[in-house]
Amino acid sequence: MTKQSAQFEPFTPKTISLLTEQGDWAGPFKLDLDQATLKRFYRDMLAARLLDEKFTILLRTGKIAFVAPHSGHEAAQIGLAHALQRGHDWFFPYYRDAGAILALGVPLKEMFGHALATLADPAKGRQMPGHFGSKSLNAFTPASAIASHVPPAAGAAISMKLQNTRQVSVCTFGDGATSEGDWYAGVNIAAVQGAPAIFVCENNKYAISLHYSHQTAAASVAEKAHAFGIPGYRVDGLDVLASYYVMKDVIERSRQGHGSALVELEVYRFGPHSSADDDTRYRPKEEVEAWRQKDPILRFQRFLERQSIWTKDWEESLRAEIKAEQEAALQEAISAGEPPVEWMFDDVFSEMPWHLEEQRRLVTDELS
Amino acid sequence: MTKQSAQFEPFTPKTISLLTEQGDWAGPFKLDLDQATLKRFYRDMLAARLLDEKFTILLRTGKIAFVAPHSGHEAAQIGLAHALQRGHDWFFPYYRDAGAILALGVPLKEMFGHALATLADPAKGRQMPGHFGSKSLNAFTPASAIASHVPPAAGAAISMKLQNTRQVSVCTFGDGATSEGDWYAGVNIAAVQGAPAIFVCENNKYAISLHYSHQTAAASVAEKAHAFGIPGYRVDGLDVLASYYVMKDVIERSRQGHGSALVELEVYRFGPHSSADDDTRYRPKEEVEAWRQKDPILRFQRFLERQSIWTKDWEESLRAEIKAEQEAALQEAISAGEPPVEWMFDDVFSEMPWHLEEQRRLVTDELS
Amino acid sequence: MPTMTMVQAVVQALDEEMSRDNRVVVMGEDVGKRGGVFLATEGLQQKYGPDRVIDTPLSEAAIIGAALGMASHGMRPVAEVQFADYVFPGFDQLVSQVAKLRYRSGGQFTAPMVIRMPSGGGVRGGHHHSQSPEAHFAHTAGLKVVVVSTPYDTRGLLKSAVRDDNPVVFMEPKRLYRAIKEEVPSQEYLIPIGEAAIRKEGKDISLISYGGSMVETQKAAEELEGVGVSAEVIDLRSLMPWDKETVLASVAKTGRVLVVSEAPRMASIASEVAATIAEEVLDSLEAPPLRVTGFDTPYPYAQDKVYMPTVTRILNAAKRVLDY
Amino acid sequence: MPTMTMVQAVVQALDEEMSRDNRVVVMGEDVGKRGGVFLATEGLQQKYGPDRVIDTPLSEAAIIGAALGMASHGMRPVAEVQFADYVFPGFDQLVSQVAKLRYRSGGQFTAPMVIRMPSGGGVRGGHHHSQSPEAHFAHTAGLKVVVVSTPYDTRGLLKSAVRDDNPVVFMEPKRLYRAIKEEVPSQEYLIPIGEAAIRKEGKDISLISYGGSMVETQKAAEELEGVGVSAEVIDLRSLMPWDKETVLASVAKTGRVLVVSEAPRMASIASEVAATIAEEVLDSLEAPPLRVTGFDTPYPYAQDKVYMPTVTRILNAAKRVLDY
Ligand SMILES: Cc1ncc(C[n+]2csc(CCOP(=O)(O)OP(=O)(O)O)c2C)c(N)n1
Ligand SMILES: Cc1ncc(C[n+]2csc(CCOP(=O)(O)OP(=O)(O)O)c2C)c(N)n1
Ligand SMILES: [Mg+2]
Ligand SMILES: [Mg+2]
Repeated sequence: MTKQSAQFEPFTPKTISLLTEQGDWAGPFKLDLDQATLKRFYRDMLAARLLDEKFTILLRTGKIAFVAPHSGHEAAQIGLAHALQRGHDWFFPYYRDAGAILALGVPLKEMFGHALATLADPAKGRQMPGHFGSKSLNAFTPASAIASHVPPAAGAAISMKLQNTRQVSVCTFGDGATSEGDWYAGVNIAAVQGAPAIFVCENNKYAISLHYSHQTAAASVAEKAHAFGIPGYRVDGLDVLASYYVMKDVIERSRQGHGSALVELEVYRFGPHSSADDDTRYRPKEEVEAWRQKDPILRFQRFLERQSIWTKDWEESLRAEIKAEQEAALQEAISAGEPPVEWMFDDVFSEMPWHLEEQRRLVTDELS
Repeated sequence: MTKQSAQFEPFTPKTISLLTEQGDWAGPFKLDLDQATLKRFYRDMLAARLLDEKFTILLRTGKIAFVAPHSGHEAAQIGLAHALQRGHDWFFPYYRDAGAILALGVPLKEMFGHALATLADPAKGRQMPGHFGSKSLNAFTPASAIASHVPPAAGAAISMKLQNTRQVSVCTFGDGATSEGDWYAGVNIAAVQGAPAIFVCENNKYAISLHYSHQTAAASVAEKAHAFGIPGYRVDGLDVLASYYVMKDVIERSRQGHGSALVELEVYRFGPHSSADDDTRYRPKEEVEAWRQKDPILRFQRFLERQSIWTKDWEESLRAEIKAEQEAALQEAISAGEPPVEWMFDDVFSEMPWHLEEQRRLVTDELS
Repeated sequence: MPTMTMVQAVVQALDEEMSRDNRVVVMGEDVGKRGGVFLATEGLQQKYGPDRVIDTPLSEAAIIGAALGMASHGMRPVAEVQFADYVFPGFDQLVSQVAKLRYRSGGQFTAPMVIRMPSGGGVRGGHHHSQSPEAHFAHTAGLKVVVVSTPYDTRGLLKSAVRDDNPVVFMEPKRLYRAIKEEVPSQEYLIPIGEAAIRKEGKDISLISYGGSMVETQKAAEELEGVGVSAEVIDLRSLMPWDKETVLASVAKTGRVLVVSEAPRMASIASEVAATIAEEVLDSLEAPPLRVTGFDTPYPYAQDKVYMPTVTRILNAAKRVLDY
Repeated sequence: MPTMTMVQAVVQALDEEMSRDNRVVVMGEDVGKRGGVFLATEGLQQKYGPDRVIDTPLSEAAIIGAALGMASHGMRPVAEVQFADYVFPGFDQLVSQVAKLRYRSGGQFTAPMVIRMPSGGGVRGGHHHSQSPEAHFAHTAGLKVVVVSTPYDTRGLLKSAVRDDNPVVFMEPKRLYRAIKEEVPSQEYLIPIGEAAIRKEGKDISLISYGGSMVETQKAAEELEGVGVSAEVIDLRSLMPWDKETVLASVAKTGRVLVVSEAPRMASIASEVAATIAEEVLDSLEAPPLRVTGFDTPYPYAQDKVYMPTVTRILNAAKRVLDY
């Protein structure tokens, strides 16, 4: 039997929530976060939302080619990012995790550099926007292939266990990802090895156009944990405090050697799947509108307001501050310049074999 | 909510069993099989066991190159084979299913033909022994790649549903197979489509050397059904009547449109994994001995004896009859002759493209 | 005659085949309600219902494997893999199950199915929305492989693929989906799998290509024409089987040849064609058969357009061959 | 000097590397308690314990993917895929994750890992215990590929693979596991990846091969010697990168060449080598570069020995080339 988390039961019939929709604390324990932390959560959620908006503007003006908006996922992403020990634990994000990546501490300049594929991208412009990674923050650079990062996340956790590093490996993905064979194979090996891996589903009910009800007949992602003999938690992912506390608890449980876990954060994506998508083809406008009423930022704002932390003035200065930061970072990212064409031949291997030298020469000849 | 089978509850804490080890009926309902059927079950179990022995002899004498013995799986295999409507339902076997294939009605001559790769093999000697298939009996020719037949089994079931054929698709595999991603992906698509697919694990506790406890942390295969929102049944696979009745029930449930199911038949393999294996490297002799005491054929024999069906004389005449049949079929299979070498170029496609014509010519030139 | 784009030709071909034969079903991620992420199945679910245009879970193994099960059970599934790059989670189904079913069963079971996939680069898709994995398919015995380059061919070849009794991997270069509009007959027509098309006759050099690179290859041929070089342009269209006869006849005539493809070079279709040319018509060659290919790197995002053979790169190679 | 078989050389190399560097771990199906189905990891779990020789669940995706996670986290995993044929369920991990990690992260994350697998035919293994999928690996940018043919090479190359900072697919022709016993030094040694070995010098014809087919290729060379033909025999050993220099130098010298491999022909390593030869040393060729390969069929059980290039088939091709 795997030990369960301290405060939360797995497989609860009801979704775990700590804040009511009106923003009242409804947790079974006393809230123990200080004001600075609460403000940080709020700021990070807001910054994530504004980053989404900024990306959308850059997209419309043709500066970037692609974005996968995360609006609606902020509470989940910021909650989980703060539950990690940053720079110590490892994070295996997916393409819709810009909010989590930001809250983890990846510099905005790098994020814009990545989106614009300039030299400010630590990944040298190798991938499409939305594939943020950072070695210094142990954020594993994602691949686009859905769920393909799950076995590697399991492997990192196995390494942590073997080397007794007291780290954990946190891996996020969407509801659609849970249908891939690699998802299952990855979770299974972590679970049977008792590795400190936490698999986190940001369940926004859709995989592009496919509704969850056509993805699987399992009533919840959380209960898929039964297939692995690990605990599964179903959490209100529009509630930043529930997301944070459950993740914190589950992470500590894993860190202390009690193995893997599966957490489902129930969210909703407010925007289209990506800038290439037209979600009106498959989602009724009213459905989207109804979810927008449950905006995770507004819910937390109401809570902070009741705690006399949030004021209109603070909100305004915060927004101005974030926007200024963004603008400055964007300019820095742009002025870093573009990666040289010949760089496309680097990093295939640690050294360059003859055939890549030849192919590089072909390109330099062509360009000269 | 998926409808469950009529007589058996899914997810029972205890394994479903109908016969005690002493051979007493312990079912919660009245046994309704006639004497001829009971005798048929016994005969098929015995024939399966003797086939295993015959293969082993052929192996020792160098006549065949490989065998994956099924001894210990007979009750499970014969029970499930009789629960199918033969020639109507589809069966997706794996390499350890010679007993089921035999009980399904595949002629012994074809089975020996396959094992010896003679012209008596309807598959023209294309694969290793143990890969029996039969179009006329809807037994899908297996590939060796573990669990790779699970998505096809799901697909056949989807086709049955779409075409409303009132068939079911029964797919067997070992405990090890349940760790493959394709296994999960296949069960999931059948389940969400509500297709009449029954996935049957012959759990013999080992995947070659790996004990089940290292395969997955799930306490049972049956409970992996939770991941798909379908019922899971855990059955004593050393009990032919439990195997038969549960399978019959689950098959009828699926046939009536109530979707997919997962059945775990708990068995033990008495022999090595295959003729290439040395199981003493990983299994204590005492463990094997203890399981051999629970021989499924003996258990059923005791039952039949109490019903005054089994007698020593009958056993002896049965054995003689089966052996004679085997010997005759074997001779027929041998005298069918070997497939011509050039046949290796047929059936890659429905017609032969130029490059295979060329390659065939190379071989005929070489041999002439 | 109506004009249509390649993506419309896909819809048209599927529509025609679905109405001709009710065993034909379309399945894949987002193919139904959404009409496909490229709209290559637009309107089909409305017309034929969710039982014939099936939105599947997100699993290529499930899609390809289930399609095989359906095919062996009597249907004619046309499975879509959303991007060719995403065939890999379903690659075991393709290699171990689909490609070998007819062979391993001695012809008892068959797999009449199509696996459609948008392929190739040039759309700023980075590593995982730009690859050209056709060599993986062609190297796997038992799969037919088609890569189209025009709307006309798309309609005719896709219909042939649907009617073929073998599994056909059908690749649609996504950068061409809306790039070309072409007149197509209002009546239906079929184009046989296995036949190349001579896009332009010529006598000085043969340019052999297929798929997306046909665009740059044809442009290069035009530029060569401008400097007095008569290039013969061949579109392979089918890679398995490929039309050796047409290729060798052309090379025998011109004595000079480039094989152009945006797929990585190592162990590629281009290598196969070049090796076969060297093997069979060596004495006709007046210069080495050169390959102009994608590079042996993952597909880079920042250098999206540089990765694929450019017109300049094709012309540079042509110059080497012509000056030899 | 001790003598050892190829399978013993594998054990020896792993043992040496594990004792040298405790980041090296071995993992896979049945590698621990069972010592591997071919006993290529025999005794290692007893010596290093279950944390360094890990019996994994039956999932190649889990094995390859978890090895990647371990490698990126600082370990040096040596993963075993039980048969090369079973790499396909893990192929997406290899193509989408392992091969591209260094590249996609701009060099931030790396994958120093080895994926070992017994490959090739000749053991009556049928479709799924006989394949030679090296072209799939070499075609995938980011993977190094080694195929060994002798115990000596196996030890030296496997050790280099373990120390390499890149993912290395390491293929061991299973029919050679116990076929050859060879003297090997008692001291450790390394053989660099990327260098071919000239097994026999000669001047009339170059026979280029690797892996299992080295056996028949060398036999053919001996027979040729018997009829007065001096064949140079080259063992590629590494396929990515392969040793173009050595191959071209040989062909430039002999003017005649066969490329021999038991893998299917279409878009194969043999095609790559032949195409490169035609491209780079056309004028040295006195006859077409011929490929003698496995057939483009699934690997048949009944014709197990006929599928692979036989000595006769190699000699027939040599005759064609020599008589040209
Ligand atoms: C293996 C693979 N198949 C298909 C795709 C195309 N694709 C990109 S995102 C997506 C849907 C993912 O849905 P989900 O996992 O729920 O995440 P969400 O986008 O909703 O956050 C699909 C099908 C892919 N990236 N990888
Ligand atoms: C994809 C794949 N990987 C590995 C193997 C090698 N292999 C053959 S049987 C086997 C164990 C299967 O165990 P299980 O599923 O429990 O079936 P059992 O043999 O016990 O009946 C393995 C690993 C294979 N056939 N296919
Ligand atoms: Mg989703
Ligand atoms: Mg087993």
